Amino acid sequence: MSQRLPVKRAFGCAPPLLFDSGSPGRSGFFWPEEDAFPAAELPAELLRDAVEGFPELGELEALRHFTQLSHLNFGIESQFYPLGSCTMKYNPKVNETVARFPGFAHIHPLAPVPLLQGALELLYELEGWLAEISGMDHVSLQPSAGAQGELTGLMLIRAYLADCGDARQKIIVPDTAHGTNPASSTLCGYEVIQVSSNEQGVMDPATVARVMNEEVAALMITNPNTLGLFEKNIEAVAGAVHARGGLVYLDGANLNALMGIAKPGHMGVDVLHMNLHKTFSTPHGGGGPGAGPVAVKAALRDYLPVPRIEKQNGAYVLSEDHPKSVGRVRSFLGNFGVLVRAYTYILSLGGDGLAEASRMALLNANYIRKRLEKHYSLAYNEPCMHECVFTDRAQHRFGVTTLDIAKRLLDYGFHPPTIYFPLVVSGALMIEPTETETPETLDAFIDAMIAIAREAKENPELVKTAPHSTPVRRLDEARAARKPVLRWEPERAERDKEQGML
Amino acid sequence: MSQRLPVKRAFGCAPPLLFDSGSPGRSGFFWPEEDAFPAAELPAELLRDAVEGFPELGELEALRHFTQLSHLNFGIESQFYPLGSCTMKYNPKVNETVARFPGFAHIHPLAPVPLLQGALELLYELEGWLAEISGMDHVSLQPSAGAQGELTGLMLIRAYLADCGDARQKIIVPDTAHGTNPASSTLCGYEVIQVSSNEQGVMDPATVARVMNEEVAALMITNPNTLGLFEKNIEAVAGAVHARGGLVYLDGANLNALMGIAKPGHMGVDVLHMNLHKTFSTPHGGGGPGAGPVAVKAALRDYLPVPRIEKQNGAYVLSEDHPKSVGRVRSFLGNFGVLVRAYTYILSLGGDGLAEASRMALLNANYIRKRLEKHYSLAYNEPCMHECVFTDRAQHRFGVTTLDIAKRLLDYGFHPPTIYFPLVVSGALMIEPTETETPETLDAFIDAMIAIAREAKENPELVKTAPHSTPVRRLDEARAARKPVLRWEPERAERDKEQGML
Amino acid sequence: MRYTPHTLDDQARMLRTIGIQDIKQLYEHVPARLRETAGIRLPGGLAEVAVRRRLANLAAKNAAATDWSFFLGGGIYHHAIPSAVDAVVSRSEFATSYTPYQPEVSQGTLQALYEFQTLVCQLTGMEAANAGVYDGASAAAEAVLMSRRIQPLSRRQVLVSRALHPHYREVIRTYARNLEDVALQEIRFGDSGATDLERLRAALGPSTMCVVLGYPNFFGVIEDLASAQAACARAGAHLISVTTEPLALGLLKPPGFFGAEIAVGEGQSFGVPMNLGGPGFGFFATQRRFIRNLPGRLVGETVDVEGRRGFVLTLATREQHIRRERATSNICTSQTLCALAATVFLSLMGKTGLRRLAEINAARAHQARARLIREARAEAVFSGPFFNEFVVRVRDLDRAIRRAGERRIVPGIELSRWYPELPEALLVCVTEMNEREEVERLVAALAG
Amino acid sequence: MRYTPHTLDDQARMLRTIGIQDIKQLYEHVPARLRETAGIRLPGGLAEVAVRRRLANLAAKNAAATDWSFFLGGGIYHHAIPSAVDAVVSRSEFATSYTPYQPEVSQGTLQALYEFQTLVCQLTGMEAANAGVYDGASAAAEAVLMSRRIQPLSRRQVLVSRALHPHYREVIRTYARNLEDVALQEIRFGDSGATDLERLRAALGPSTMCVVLGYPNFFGVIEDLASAQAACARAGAHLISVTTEPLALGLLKPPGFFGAEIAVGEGQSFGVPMNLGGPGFGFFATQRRFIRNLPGRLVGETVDVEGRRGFVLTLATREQHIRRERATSNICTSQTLCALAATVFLSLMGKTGLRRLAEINAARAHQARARLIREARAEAVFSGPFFNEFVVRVRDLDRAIRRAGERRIVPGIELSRWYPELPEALLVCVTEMNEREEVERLVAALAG
Ligand SMILES: Cc1ncc(COP(=O)(O)O)c(C=O)c1O
Ligand SMILES: Cc1ncc(COP(=O)(O)O)c(C=O)c1O
Repeated sequence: MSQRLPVKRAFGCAPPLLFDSGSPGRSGFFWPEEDAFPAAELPAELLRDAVEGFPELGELEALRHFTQLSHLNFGIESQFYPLGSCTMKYNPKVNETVARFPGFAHIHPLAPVPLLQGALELLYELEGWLAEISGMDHVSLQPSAGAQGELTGLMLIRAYLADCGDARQKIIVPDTAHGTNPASSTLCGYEVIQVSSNEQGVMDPATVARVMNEEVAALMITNPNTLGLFEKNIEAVAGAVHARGGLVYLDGANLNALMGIAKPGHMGVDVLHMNLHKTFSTPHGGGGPGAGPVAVKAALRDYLPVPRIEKQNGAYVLSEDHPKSVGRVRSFLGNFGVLVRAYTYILSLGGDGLAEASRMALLNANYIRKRLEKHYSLAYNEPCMHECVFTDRAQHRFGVTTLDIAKRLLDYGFHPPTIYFPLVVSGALMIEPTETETPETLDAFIDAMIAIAREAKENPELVKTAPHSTPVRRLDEARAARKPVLRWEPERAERDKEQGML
Repeated sequence: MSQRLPVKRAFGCAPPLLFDSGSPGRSGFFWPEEDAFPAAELPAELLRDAVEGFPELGELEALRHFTQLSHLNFGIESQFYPLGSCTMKYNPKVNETVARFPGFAHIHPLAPVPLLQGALELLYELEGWLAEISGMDHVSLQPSAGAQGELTGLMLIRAYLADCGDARQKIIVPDTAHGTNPASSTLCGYEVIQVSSNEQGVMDPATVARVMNEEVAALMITNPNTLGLFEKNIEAVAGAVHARGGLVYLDGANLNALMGIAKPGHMGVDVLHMNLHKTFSTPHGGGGPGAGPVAVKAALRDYLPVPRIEKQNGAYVLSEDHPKSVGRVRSFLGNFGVLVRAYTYILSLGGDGLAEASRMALLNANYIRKRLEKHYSLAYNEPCMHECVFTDRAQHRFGVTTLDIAKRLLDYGFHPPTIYFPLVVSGALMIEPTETETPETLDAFIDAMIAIAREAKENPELVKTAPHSTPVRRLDEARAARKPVLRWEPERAERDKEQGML
Repeated sequence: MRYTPHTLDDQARMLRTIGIQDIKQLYEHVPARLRETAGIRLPGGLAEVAVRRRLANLAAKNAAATDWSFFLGGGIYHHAIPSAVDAVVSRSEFATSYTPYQPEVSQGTLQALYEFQTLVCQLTGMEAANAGVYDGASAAAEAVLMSRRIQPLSRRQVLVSRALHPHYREVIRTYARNLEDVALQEIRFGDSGATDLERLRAALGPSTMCVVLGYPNFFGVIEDLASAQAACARAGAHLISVTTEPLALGLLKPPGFFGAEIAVGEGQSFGVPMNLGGPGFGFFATQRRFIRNLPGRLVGETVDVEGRRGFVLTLATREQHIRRERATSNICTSQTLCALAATVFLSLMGKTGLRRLAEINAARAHQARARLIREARAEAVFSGPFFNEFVVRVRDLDRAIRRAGERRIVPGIELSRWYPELPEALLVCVTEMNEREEVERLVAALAG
Repeated sequence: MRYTPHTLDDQARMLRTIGIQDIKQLYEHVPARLRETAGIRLPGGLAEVAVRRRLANLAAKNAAATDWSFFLGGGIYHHAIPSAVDAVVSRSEFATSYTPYQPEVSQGTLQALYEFQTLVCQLTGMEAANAGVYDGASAAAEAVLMSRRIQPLSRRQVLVSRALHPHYREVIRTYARNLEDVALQEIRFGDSGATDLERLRAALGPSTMCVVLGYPNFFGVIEDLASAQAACARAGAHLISVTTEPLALGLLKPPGFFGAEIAVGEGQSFGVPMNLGGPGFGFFATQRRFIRNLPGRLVGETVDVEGRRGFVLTLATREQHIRRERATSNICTSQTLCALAATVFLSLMGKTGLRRLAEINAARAHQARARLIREARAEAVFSGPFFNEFVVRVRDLDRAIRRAGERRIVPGIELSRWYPELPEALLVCVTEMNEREEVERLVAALAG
């Protein structure tokens, strides 16, 4: 039982839940002025009793709770975080400073437009910049994240084709695609045709041509794809799709590999989305907020979501009246706070800086690929772009899997790569260093990976039982899913105490 | 040798020194605009070469360095920090917000006074508030910290007596006084007479009367004293000093025990200083900045340092023309940024809130005193104020000392009390919980102390070898002092690497 | 360069290791035609001070609540945010981490989200909640989609209150549009400003999938969820309660109390700045029996190999990265940091504080409405009970708004753009941020 | 109450444990007379929003460099502060910790201070530095006291340059005043604006303890430390170099290069906001042979029981808490967080960045001076070389300053208040924060 008692340590102990802390009647809320105020007469039957089990903490108590929680997290500013497909680059501090200017943080979306000219100017300019960077014609900043960008993009493809009197039912999605691609297709009422990539890990024009027909609305392609490989046949592939009246959707989540190197708009792409919380340095926040603008070619402009920002003799206006538009995809004007950060990032780097960023992202990824290829087997022996994918093939014979390698990396103070994705690679280890990491950091990470490869051979048990130095060790995910416990409840708290789990 | 290798852990590893990081030519500085600018013609012989060995890091690299360092520190928002005599209360976040308003952070002390009216109004009001709280007549906010407040106070006593044609040479200081008291006395050109406190741990009027004579300029007394005891005879003591023409200086570092309970100004005190970084919640910053305002009775007003803030028909002015003043004790107007925080704190609590703070500080200290008295022996069996002092007497027979107890507390995630101070108590453990801690936190701390008392009996080795869970274990302080290494040097870095120390 | 640490020597060394001379070789397999036209025509980068100047100038062209009196609500609310909230969310361990795929080094985010899910349940009176979605509007749309996953094919009629936030209605329409089988129908509101329950009962039938009501609705009016739920239950339809001002749930009986199947809303009011309307977050709660139909992330409790409690993302089999085209939703990156802000905010308010804050809002709003009617010749438009928002008719509204603007007051939101049937109607919101003397000035401005 | 978490039940429970009924019993041993008169006559506390409003109003009554063009130096400088600096110093692990008495849980602060000490040595060209003192002025005074600890009793004459910052001279006087044996003598400056070396040589003698010079001095002029040091060496006096603008040391030969015994200064320029002049920090460096005479905290390297490197406060036997009345100084709480800010700032600038920043300052200042003389009929006052500050004579200065004020420009510091011998003299400072177009406007304003 003793091992069930909370670990005693100087640093890094998990605090009890908010609901198991505090004391009845305690509160961090302090509002003496108001006491005189006459209460509103609301019918008693509308009113609830006090919220059962709600937290009752003081200000320091609450702050300490969350500060202690923060110490249980890895973050980019404390650890190297080479999570593939997530572009965990440095999130510049100046972005945080400007996003907190009262003139951005405390403005209301339904205030009269003349009172929001600075915000609209920023958004208008950002749309233009993203169009220039991606080689597209028009941009909408509405979508809240990449997946919503995908949905929006597919919706406008659907609307466009419908207008052309050419309703179609299917979307072609490569087997290497991110899960959001097929999920968005379904959400948009489409049926998904999965096609597999060729032995070089990319789309084969012939294969696409074979499945392409008049039922297919579009191909969703990711470039570079999730293997970190440039879809070198993309123009031919796009040709095959266009030939049968389909459109080409590009998942631009990996745009960090392309700035100044190749513009999606020149590859035959009709619609794409970008992840500002990847390529454009806005923080991931442990799972958002992000922003997933959609960009289109001129032909699809009228279908972009409303509202749209327009400039009319010097002033910026919001226009809602676009009969062909797919409509509104979220409330108000998108994740403005995120857009301010992305704007600041582009302003800071400039065109050359963005190109440099992509070049260095490629340099870092290829450096890791090169130094590790003798120790881990590559999924594909092709030149990589901004990320490289390895497998656990070489470690398998020692009974060591990708999961074990990932967990062991934690003991070395590194966040693991993305694992078991893309699905086409068994035991994938998808490493995306990004351009903001130094070669010394890459070397330290590589050395750790090499050390783990050695441990896998010499002491597999050590790796299979990792991590050994984290606040909690490997967690029983099956148990969590079998009988889901998704919230605190008074009874449970009691039971856990008895079992000494907290 | 292996144990000399850096600990591998997921969290809490010390980064290499700035000087052992980075890469030649790297920099976080980016200033493209300027490239056109014509350089200044400065005589070449005035110019230095590049600063040898200076850091060369990128922005993320530097940020990660300091973020990792921060994870090696205890702080009030992560741990309970009952450091006696230091008043480690919650440092409110709103103080930090307002201190960063551009109208406070980015104002220049030599700007014309009409451009600084808001700042002067704040300072003027704060002086009045501190006078009201302490029961004194006038306040100067100049001193940078408590010790400089002491020096300033003693200087004005010296100047005052000199004007009275009564130059004196000595200061009486109790044996329980903080080290800054005698040190400030010497710095002010005085000789120190140390007097011992009585068996109840307080000053005895008779003792003071005995050493008091016409050579003595003043008595420096701390109330409550560093034993956490109220100097209940302070009026009689002051009387004895005044009777022989001396003045009474009060070290107000422990004012957190007195607000709304007793005003130093009513105890016969002529001069005192306050530690705004204790009683008034400004952060300690790992050793400053603080602020140590001095307060005086009317008779000493003319001796206060310059500049002084005055209100002349509605406007605030800085007046320097005070011939009797001790002069200027530091540049400009004191630690303004700290004073803004203290002002904000007083405004937030109000008079009643301050009194409540002192009451709760007493409640917390006495609660700990009561619950621990059966497990640790008290230095004095007297009712305590805001802190209580224990000794290691009861643990001594197991060979466990105050130092061991302190280090073992670290393994329980608590910052230790102040140890081995005051000097009159052998193996002192001086515990000041402050009012911002919850009873649950106190209970957890007390339980840890009790557990350690048990460990001292049952497993003394465990305690004597603590801490066991900190990033570094007990450090060799003797070695540090024997051959002081106070800075990085290229050669040493090499040597250490060989010895595997980093 | 700005954030890339590579010196020329670094680059040379790395290229040597890779075994090439020129970095261009890394992408020479990219078709030349693409490479040649890839140049980005944007100005060069700027130093941090220049960047800050540029952004400060843009910010200065907006009217911020710090120098203006806003009586604006309509889905985004100006509430007090304790400094402690930003102190937490700006900690890089929270702000810069990714979705917690590696639980052993993400317990901070995971425990906070578990606490968030619990808080949402407590506020809504529901049994289960997810870790948040994009915003209130997409939460409403996702709720309709979730109902569709649960209800039989025979039920595809969705009844949406016309008193639901216009943006929310539009987003539901946008999402539903691609699903040929879903039919939306709007239900009018009555004189009270609440949804007309007669019309609702009439519209409800065996093909009704769900009913979507605002609680409070867009007019600030508190809907009669008890009757609505009774009607839905009789017809076998789901009741979806949508809240744009979650602070109301500190005071009002929660949707769960009435038996709503799904309760969603926008959480911005809880510690998130207005930010021109984003980012905030959508909250999403339901009954235990439906948890496998929930969209978005779910955090669950479990134990580690040593029996210590820990938290993990769970029921991932609902999600796109496992289920792909069969996922319950496509959501991946959500709004976690905003959900964290709300968790910090709510733990600072606490049981008594949240209630008190809600009371202060209601008190000020009710007082303001009375005074506008009494002293500014404004007319009441609706008779229903309200929380901190209400609708009044102001004669010559445009001039009144202009007058107020000259005094740096935005008196409210004009409704006619969405509701031609409500000319000269103004939606006024009063919160704890509107000082007593601001209300004086509002009354004076509208009185003219 | 505001920050005290105790509920009434908490208090009751605690009182029971203590064994009393009423909290008053805890201080009933305090004389009744004192207790009865202890009431604090201040208004009640305010909610956070009200507090912020009050402070925002006060801040609005000051002219901030964010909306004004300041050409103000004179010991406090307006320099760019990267956002990353505040991100670090606002982390509670740094901001709320105490002086690192428990090294095992303070390695963050200790290593940073060790790095700080190294940076100060590198910048000043000295062998050892402490962890900082209150400010530049008290650093200068402490330097004189340190010289006094080292020099024989026969040497108590202190020669202070009149071109040293007036506040610094005053603080030296204040500190010296209490030590009857120290005699201060002022050395005039010459036409170059530098200390008159002839007069200095004449004043130096067998009783001279030390010479205190500004480098650059208050007029921005770069003193000839080589000659000064030679003269001091000949006379056996210590040379104390005092720098108010440390950025100059990124470009100029450091005091250590010339053999100064002590080099001190104000560090605010390095990442610390102006804050009306405080808090900043004083830096303090000397030669290795003198380390046991240093005031203030010192951090040293050592190893733990496992041989791992760690850092501790060391040579504490110099300090008040051990040595009491025999301590080298009384300093306890210093300015650590500001020293940390400087450490972060300098590691962001780095070797090349600091140099470049210094060059930019010099270039802008030299250009501005030339233009003021050419285009605004300002007269050069001194001929000596300068860094980013210089003195010009402006006819009808008061009117010129008023004119500038109307354009939100503060053109500089009037010197006559400290130097009657310099009528209509203006000390102008130009940094990287003064845009080219600001200089235009300055020239126009002064030209009238
Ligand atoms: C290739 C790819 N596509 C789409 C997405 C979805 O983007 P978001 O998480 O912003 O919805 C991701 C994010 O992980 C991705 O890596
Ligand atoms: C009783 C007492 N007096 C004086 C001081 C000195 O104050 P400061 O550290 O601000 O110089 C302290 C600080 O520890 C103290 O506790």
